[in-house]
Amino acid sequence: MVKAIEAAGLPVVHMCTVTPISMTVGANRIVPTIAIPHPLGNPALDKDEEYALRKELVEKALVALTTEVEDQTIFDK
Amino acid sequence: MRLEVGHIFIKDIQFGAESKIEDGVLYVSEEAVKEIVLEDEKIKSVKFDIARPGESVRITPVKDVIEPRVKVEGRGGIFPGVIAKVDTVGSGKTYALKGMAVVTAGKIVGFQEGIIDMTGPGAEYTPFSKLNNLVVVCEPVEGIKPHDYEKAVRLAGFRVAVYLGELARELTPDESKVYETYGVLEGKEKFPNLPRVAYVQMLQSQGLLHDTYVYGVDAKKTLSTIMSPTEVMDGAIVSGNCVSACDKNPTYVHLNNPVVHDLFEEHGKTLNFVCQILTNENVYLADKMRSSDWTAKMCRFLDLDAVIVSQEGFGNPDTDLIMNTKKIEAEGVKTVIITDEYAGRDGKSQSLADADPAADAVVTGGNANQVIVLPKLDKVIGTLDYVNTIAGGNEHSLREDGTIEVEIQAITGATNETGFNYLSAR
Amino acid sequence: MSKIKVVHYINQFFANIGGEEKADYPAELRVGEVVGPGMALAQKFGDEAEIIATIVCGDSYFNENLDKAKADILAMVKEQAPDIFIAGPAFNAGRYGVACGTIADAVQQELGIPAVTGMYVENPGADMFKNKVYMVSTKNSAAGMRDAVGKLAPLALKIAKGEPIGASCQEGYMPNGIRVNFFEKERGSKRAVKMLIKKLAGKPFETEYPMPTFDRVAPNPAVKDLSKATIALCTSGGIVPKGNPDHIESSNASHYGEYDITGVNDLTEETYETAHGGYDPVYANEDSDRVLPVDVLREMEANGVIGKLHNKFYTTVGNGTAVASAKAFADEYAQKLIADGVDAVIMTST
Amino acid sequence: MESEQKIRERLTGDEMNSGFMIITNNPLVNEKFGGNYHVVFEELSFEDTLKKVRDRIYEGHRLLSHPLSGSVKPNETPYKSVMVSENIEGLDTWSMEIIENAIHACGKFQFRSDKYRPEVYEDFRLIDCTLIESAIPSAECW
Repeated sequence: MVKAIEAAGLPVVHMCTVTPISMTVGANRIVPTIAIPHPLGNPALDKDEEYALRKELVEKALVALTTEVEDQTIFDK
Repeated sequence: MRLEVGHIFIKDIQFGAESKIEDGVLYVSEEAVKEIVLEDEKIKSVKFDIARPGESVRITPVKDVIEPRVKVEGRGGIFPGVIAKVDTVGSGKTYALKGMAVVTAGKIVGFQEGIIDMTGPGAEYTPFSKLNNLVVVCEPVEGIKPHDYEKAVRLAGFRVAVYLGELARELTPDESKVYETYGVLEGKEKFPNLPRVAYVQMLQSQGLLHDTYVYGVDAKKTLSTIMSPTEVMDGAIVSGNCVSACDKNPTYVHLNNPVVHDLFEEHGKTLNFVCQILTNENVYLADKMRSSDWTAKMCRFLDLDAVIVSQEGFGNPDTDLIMNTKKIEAEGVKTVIITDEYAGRDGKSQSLADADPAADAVVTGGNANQVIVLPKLDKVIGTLDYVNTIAGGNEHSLREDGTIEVEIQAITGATNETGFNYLSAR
Repeated sequence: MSKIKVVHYINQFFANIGGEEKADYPAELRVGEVVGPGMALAQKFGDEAEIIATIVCGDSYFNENLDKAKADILAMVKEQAPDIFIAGPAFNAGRYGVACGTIADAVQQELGIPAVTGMYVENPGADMFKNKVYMVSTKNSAAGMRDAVGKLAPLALKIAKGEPIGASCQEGYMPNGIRVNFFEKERGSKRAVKMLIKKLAGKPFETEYPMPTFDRVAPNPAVKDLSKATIALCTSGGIVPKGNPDHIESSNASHYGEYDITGVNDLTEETYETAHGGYDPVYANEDSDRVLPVDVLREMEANGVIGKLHNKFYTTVGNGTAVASAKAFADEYAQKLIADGVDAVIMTST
Repeated sequence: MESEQKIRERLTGDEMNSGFMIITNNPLVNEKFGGNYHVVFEELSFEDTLKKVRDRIYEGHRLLSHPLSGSVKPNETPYKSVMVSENIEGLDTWSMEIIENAIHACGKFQFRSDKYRPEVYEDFRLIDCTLIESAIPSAECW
């Protein structure tokens, strides 16, 4: 799916917990996420903390979208 | 650099009272060669045998195959830095005993491999079945470490080969070939319109039983470097590699490197054969990065148009092969690579451990996992004890009727990755 | 030894029934008849094999009544019990190629009778079936009949006799993913030098080992100015409005969801949930922002970090959904995103 | 090569010299290098040892030595030693590719690691040990 969107000409960032799968499906910009049932959240945290965590991940995704890449890249830092 | 290689055809080998070459027959004094081998105190005893093409003979486990040569004119001697003193070789005149080889055999480690059948289906798969082979089987002294034993056998083979080569010093070759390469500018002036081509040879360099020596230096401790392709003809590169019989390069292959020879065939006609670039196949990934960087850099420095890259071994070297290819292609230098395949017994698995679209021109030495049944032969030189455990064999390898079922990876030179053999796959 | 028995399958065109206007011709068994290309095959077979029956079927009929056509033809083949089944050659005729591949594969799979076919490499049937049945590579039109039959007949005989099949380049079949060894006439180094000379001259050359295909799409250029960009959210985590109004299946979904989030600033337990059946839904149902971060992106939109959050999001269920249909969904909604002026996509997966 | 390039961009020289650990199922490696280096020894199969390396890589350790070192084939030798970075450095795609391909390659070879006479295992241990040993000078010279 990621590949189809990329092929259509739109830059796409894949936010995904199992990064190897993301690699396999051919995503070019990859942001690793928290856990399979809650990739962009963590129920163990307070609402505020969880929101901050999610914001941080989305910020990474935006960094990925604004970064030129030549091949599959994991944005982990 | 200009080297003339004189060929002296050996049509038979026989034991005799005195070592000599007469009418194309090599007579070997067992006493004399025995003495040469036993110079090394790590070798307890040695046996010699002769295996001729078509005879019902199996040699196993093979360690190395060596062509006897002698340097009759020019600097240095055969196997510089190993047997002869360190000096630049590859110019002047060298004689080679064609149609024969010294084959060292003997168990260095328990899983050792290497079969040369002189007849039958196995003989088709090994290029060394077409040679008259003087087989040297060494027994080590008690309690010796495998790496000491490996070295002792390796050097014993070279000493015997050099001794036999010396017998040809005063002879007149049956035919001669001249190989000449030029300096960078000189070559450009001489062949202004021919594409500039080099040969990138990857050398096995991973540790005990996986080593190659360049002028005596362990290749894993080298940076990628440049040679005249005539240097290998004088034994600048020797094998210390005894694992993976099918795709290791015995010293014979280094001396008669087929890529070097076939590029020389086109030299001055369709291409300008500029040089040979040596690089290694280390275990450490950063070494691979460095070595492939250097290889690509030299290709650019030399203003090459194209290279042939050859490989040695399985797995780890696939990564070097692909790194070299990608980086060299990225410099705008075209590549053709030679490899072999491990596609599984059914041929359905992915052949290499690495891959890249830049590697669009591949020559393959075939699938090393192909199973073959070798018939029982009348005579075994060496020992069959280890056939059970050689690469590609299994517990049923040695069957009751004396036939052996193995993957062709057990056969010396079957899928050679310098393109020395005729086997291929699609 | 008795002759090898062959059943041959051809379409309406090669049976001289007619062209496109007769493509709805139903499957027909002609026992004892050798028709069209069968003549050429029979000639090649000589005394070794004989075509005991020919099956003729219209291309449209086969493809439009796939199940029935397949069942009927299989029954005909079974009844004849041949040693080998030959379909085509189909050259560049697309539906004929697909029919040949389909029926040859079915004969092998379901009847255990070996089969062989042939077609042009770009025939859609080639990619679909070349790894399943031996498929001879032919020219792109029936003008290549003689060449095609020249490869098809000997290969069919070999397969029927159970002889070992050589490498693709020797036997003339398309590479089928199985590597087969053989001896070349020239040693490897010589072949490498020749290939190099061709490559240098810019002439076509054939690699002996094609690298595994990398079905990769090159990355698009990065977004230049986020503050002016419209970002769309998509997910394979199955986030849907509460109650799953479009009934998106929890696995192997047959469609995707498109939902308007104009004015939605937060996905709450009351308003959204997941339709995904492949993971524990509790966390996503509690707060769907954990899968689809609408809340964060709304804030970023308000603060001018991004230009705009696209007012629609697209959702699919990754669980068990066939790759091909997932791709088809994305192909479709990607076009909608582009039409709506979206600049970049955040795709989330569970 | 881009992935290799990324390592260079991401890591300074110092970081590339962050130390290493050896993951092994070879008792000889543990015995020989355990005293001076960080050796993680566990009695596992060849393939499981590679999988253990893969797990470290997914945690963000970087692969330092090639998992298919040596021409002795997987399932022929039972022993494998692989070097990874001591520190977690972030997910590295090149490492991931190499280790996944290596694990995949295990399937191509018939299993016969259990079919040798006892003394042969000594040789297997020795060879594996010399292979990883050949990486140590390189790992230390950064």
